Amino acid sequence: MKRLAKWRLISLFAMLALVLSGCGKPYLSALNPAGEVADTQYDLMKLSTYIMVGVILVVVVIFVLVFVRFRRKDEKIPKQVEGSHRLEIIWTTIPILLLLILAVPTVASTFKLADVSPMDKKNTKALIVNVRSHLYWWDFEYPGQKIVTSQELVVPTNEKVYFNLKSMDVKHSFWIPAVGGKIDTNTDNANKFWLEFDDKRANEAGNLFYGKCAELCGPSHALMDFKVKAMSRDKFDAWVSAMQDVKEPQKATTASAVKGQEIFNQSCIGCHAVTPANKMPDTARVAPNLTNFGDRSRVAGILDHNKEELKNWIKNPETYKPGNMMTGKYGNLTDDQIDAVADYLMGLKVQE
Amino acid sequence: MHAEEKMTYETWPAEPEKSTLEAKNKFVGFWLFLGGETVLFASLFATYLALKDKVPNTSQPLAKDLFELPLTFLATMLLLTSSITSVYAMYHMKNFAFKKMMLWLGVTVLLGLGFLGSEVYEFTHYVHEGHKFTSSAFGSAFYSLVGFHGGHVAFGLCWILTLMIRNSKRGLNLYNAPKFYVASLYWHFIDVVWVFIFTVVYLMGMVG
Amino acid sequence: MTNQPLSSGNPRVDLEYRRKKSAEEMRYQVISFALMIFLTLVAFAAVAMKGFTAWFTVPFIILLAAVQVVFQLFYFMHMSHKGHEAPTLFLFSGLFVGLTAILAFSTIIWW
Amino acid sequence: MSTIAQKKGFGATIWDYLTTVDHKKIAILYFIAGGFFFLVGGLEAVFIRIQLAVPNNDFVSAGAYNEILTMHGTTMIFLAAMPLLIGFMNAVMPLQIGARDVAFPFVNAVGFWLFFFGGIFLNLSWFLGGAPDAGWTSYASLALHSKGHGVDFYVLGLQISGIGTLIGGINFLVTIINMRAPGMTYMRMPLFTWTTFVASALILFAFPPLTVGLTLMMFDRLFGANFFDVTMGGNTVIWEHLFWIFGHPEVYILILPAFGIFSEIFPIFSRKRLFGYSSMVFATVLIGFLGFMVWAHHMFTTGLGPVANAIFAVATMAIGVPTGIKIFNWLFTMWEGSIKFTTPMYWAFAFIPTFLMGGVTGVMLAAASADYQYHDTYFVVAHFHYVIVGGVVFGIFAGIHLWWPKMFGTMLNETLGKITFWFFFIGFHLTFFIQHFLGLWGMPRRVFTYLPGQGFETANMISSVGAGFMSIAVIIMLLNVVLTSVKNVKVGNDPWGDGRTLEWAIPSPPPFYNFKQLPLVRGLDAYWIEKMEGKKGMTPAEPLGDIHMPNSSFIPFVIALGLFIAAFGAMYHVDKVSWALPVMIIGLLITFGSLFTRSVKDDHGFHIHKEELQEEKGAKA
Ligand code: HEA
Ligand code: HEA
Ligand code: HEC
Ligand code: CUA
Ligand SMILES: [Cu+2]
Repeated sequence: MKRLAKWRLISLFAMLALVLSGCGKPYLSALNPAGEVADTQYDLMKLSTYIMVGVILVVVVIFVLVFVRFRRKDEKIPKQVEGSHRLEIIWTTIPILLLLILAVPTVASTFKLADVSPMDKKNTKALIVNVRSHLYWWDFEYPGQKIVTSQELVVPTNEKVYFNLKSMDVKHSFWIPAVGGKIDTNTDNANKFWLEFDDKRANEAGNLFYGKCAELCGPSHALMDFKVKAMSRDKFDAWVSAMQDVKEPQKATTASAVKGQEIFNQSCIGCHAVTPANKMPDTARVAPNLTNFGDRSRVAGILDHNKEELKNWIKNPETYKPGNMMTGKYGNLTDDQIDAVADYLMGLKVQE
Repeated sequence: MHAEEKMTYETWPAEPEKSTLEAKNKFVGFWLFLGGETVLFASLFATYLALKDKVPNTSQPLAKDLFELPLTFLATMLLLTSSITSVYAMYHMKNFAFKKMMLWLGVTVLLGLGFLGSEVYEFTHYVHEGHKFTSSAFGSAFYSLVGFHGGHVAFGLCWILTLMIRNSKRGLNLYNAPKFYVASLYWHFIDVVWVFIFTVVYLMGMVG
Repeated sequence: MTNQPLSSGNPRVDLEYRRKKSAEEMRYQVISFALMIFLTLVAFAAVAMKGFTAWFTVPFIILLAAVQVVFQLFYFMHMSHKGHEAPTLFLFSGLFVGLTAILAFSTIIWW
Repeated sequence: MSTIAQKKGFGATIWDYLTTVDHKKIAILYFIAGGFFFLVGGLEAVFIRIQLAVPNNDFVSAGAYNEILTMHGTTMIFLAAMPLLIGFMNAVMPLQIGARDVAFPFVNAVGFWLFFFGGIFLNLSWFLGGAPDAGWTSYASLALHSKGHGVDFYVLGLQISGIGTLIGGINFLVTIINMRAPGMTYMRMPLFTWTTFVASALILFAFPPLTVGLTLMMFDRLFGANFFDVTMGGNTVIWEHLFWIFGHPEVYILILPAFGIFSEIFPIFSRKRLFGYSSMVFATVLIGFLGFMVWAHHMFTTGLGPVANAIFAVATMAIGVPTGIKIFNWLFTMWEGSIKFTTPMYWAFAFIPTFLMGGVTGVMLAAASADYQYHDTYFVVAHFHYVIVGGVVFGIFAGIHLWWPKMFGTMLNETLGKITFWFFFIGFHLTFFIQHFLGLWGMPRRVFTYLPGQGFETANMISSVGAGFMSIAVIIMLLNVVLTSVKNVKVGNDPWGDGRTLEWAIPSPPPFYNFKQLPLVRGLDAYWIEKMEGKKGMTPAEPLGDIHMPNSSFIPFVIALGLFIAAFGAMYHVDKVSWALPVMIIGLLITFGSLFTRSVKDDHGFHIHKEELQEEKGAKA
């Protein structure tokens, strides 16, 4: 009985080891670090894992010895040992030493990751992004570039990007596992931190990282995903100027899209902006900015980016994101109208 | 030993509050409770300090606009004095002088009532100035901390009064002596908290 | 579990001794009360005289409050008497926990 | 006495339990209620695992999932684990120190009924418009945003049961301080008593911050206050601090008594005294102390700044040291011992590697900058189930098997016990080991579903299968309880044969006055010492005399009932319904009225006379 269970356990762990060698998806997994912050954290994770495996080994060796050697064989009463000072000193000091080995890099990296001093310098060249979290969607403002986008963060690689994060309703948490640990977006005041996106490893991950909300924030907390497009500085600059060029809402081209734009201007524009300028304060931006909606890779952060899914979303957002803030705010649209709006929205692109 | 046995001055023990197992338990248990209350009040103090002067708009009064020395001083004197009077009561309790004990407890209750009265007056005054429980985080924190203390005072008064009425005919015995003692401990603790309230809330509030 | 404190065998002597003891203690308590009132007056005065900076006044009045509370605890609540080991331990532990919380709330709740 | 109880009718037995102030019966009440809530919480866990077994599942809706999740955490921590442990404290600690009851039997009953009514109140939310859905941590911004009365149920229910726990804690402390048998010095107390002592102290200091936090939340939600409303100057981080100042010590409130149980089991079944007794005591106290200085490790990502994060990180790691001392002392208790693998020993033995894994991942979490990755992911879920289930639940199972004969006079079936163990053990590791990796692969916790294609499918399925195994184990365990109660084979004082502490020196179940004569304690493991000298029982420390016992009372039930009623009034008060305020006032009047009755009506208890005790002696032998 006991043997059997042991074997089962061993084979189970062997199987797990196989699964683990996968390390998860490169665009999502913290075990596939793709930037300086994630690297630092990964190193610390590895260091602590080694220490812990060491500790576990020591305990398990004693444990197994106890198991095989000291089972009851006769009715003798063993010697009643009170304790041992030497042993006690050993198992007090060694853990202290191990913890010191862990504590030093922990403290060092904690300070390193919290260093946002370039943000506060006047006329800083550093790229700053103001992240505003809303119930189930993300707003990204580039104050230096004077543009706003939503749901998909666009960043240059191989440089530090600084973030200024705040929530507009309830607490959320901003997390891009492959690029670095999370930080909460509080309702009270802004948090700051930085991330760095490594060019080569971004490429390997398909230049599209998955981001998640990591703080319970209501029914659709599970669906509050966002995406990160990491690109070289040149491409990023090109994107910025393409965005900045959109001064007026883009004109629809096809007939259907023209009709869609009309409907949009009636029903939707009250909440959704289609120009990127950050003229409004963050509190007034109540819905995702759709300027470059056609360039996105997901609808509402979770659905595949195609016209069908877009139509589904507009038709009934509630089925896809329970409790979202769009449901019921724009009257009833007929299927034709929805089709037209979808045509319009799919055409909103700033890049070729 | 039977707790309700009639005692005389001669048989009355030196520490009537700890002379039976029940009494000892009550004594230790109540002190532990005060340890917990310390944390309770500390949490309220901490909250108050974090929310002091946090108001939604500038039209609302801040600590330095609200508090006034004379009223706080009056309240403080009333409560501090009630502390020494309850010490007197316990002094007479230990000397098996029931009447005197009751007298001093009575004085304590009166002083406590005076304190409560001044607090009620103060609160209504603030409400008129726009400093309400619901008007700001500052208001919520202020009334919670000071009001919670006031609630303790009120509870303490009821407690002492109940004890006095219940035992007015019976005189002292080893069953009720610990009760009186514990109630007086409670009263002192309320005083201790007040010392911090007048310092941290009122005086520091006026300093700015 | 019976009354056995301070017994010399002779009840009369005991009683007198006890009487004197508690009278003496009462005297101490009156003195400490006077001191407490005095400390309170000083604290109020420090605030009433607008001359000092807050950097001086605040720590000063907190110190006064702390001293006063020591009087309360040790004289009025008899915490220095024997038989108060557990109360002392637990009161100070509570104070420790409470002060940690206050420290945290006045430093790392930062806005 | 026990024979008299058996002859009573069903109604009389119920009344007996409703009015009891006997710590052993209160313990049984705690077991019944805590066990019931464990099943409820377990069922909720099973729902969680069913929902997460496959991606995009719609077994439950998003909103319902959050309710289940919240209630699972809240129920398990406050209404299952803690009450079950308090049950052990009630059942065993007074016996271990040689006391006839706890210091305040009446208050003990009040504590139970408050916990019970608080728990019932919380769970009634399921039927009255929806359960709380803001997580067991109920962070303020979400809690204030939450519609309906769910969070109000959380706030009021926990407040009521929290008061019960608090007075329970004070009661145990006083019992241990004042009521130890002659010769039972602090350093001769069994470790379970020590951990009860320290855990009770933690309760005493940890619950007030929770009380305050809940009060502020109640004021905000029900009475228009603005503690957490940012637009009115409020601050949500205050809640986080208050909650965790309570919340971290809480996890040690859970684990320390479990450590105590294991510290009884290893010596008994190794036939060896506890290795390093004084360092075990020291480590227990140190863990309790450090437990109050680390709470912010739950808030590393809140943005407290690097200084605070670094300080709390290092302080947190420090707790690994005293815990390590304990682990090694247990191992060396068994070293050169004569180990018998009974069911309690199975659980205790398996606890060591299991808890160890949870402990070391705890230290990994303590590394603040790395915790930015782990925080709020399944890695944390794995960590705390390893320590809570692998530590606390294993401890509870171990304790139940160990002390069942003492409490009920009959043994649980060993074979069924071992089957339970294997199912639970395997299921447990299946469920939670893989969750470490889910977290690292990027799966946040508290998600009602996950999308396909992110690599989470297989692992979640494995995890859900494991939960199935655990369910089977729990059902077998229930079966065991039923079967053995039906058989009811009576056992003697020391059914395991190797009992060391005082509880094994008296009959199983003990008479309602526990000790006819208080025993004289001559050292650590008092009963063992006597046995080794060839004696049958303890040497009495006093001549046979009258025993003073407290009267039963229905007042404790009424006190708690009053608050239960008042809570409804307070909650519906915001809906502006006309009956709310009167109901609240009536409830409070009931509570304070019964308190008043209690304080003016003298209750001196009764005496069992010497003669009766002598008679019983004849009857028993
Ligand atoms: C019984 C409950 C219990 C116990 C005992 C512990 C024990 C520990 N916990 Fe855990 N913890 C929880 C219950 C518990 N925890 C819960 C419920 C949560 C989540 C709450 C929520 O968010 O919902 C949590 C979350 C949690 C976090 C926050 C994670 C996050 O949300 O980001 C952290 C971070 O530091 C942490 C750390 C620790 C540490 C360091 C210990 C230590 O006490 C462990 C010490 C033990 C050992 C280390 C093993 C034995 C030691 C040796 C063999 C010696 C040698 C060892 C070394 C040198 C390392 N825990
Ligand atoms: C004491 C504490 C405790 C215990 C024992 C458990 C036990 C279990 N827990 Fe839980 N858990 C928590 C405390 C606990 N948990 C906390 C605090 C949270 C965080 C909540 C939050 O985020 O707010 C959490 C969260 C949590 C999650 C994460 C959910 C999420 O983040 O979305 C999961 C997921 O797998 C989970 C699973 C389980 C499982 C499978 C068990 C199993 O061990 C359960 C085993 C028990 C059974 C299987 C019982 C079976 C019962 C029956 C079969 C009924 C039979 C009925 C009758 C006969 C009437 N728990
Ligand atoms: C209350 C204001 C409001 C109105 C009116 C509104 N929306 Fe939305 N919309 C939102 C919000 C809020 C979201 C984000 C939902 C989420 O992800 O939780 C959203 C999301 C979207 C998205 C997905 C955005 C993305 O970046 O992936 C699209 C597309 C969209 N809305 C289209 C429309 C259309 C078309 C209309 C009009 C017919 C409309 N919305 C009307 C509030 C509104
Ligand atoms: Cu936003 Cu979770
Ligand atoms: Cu913790």
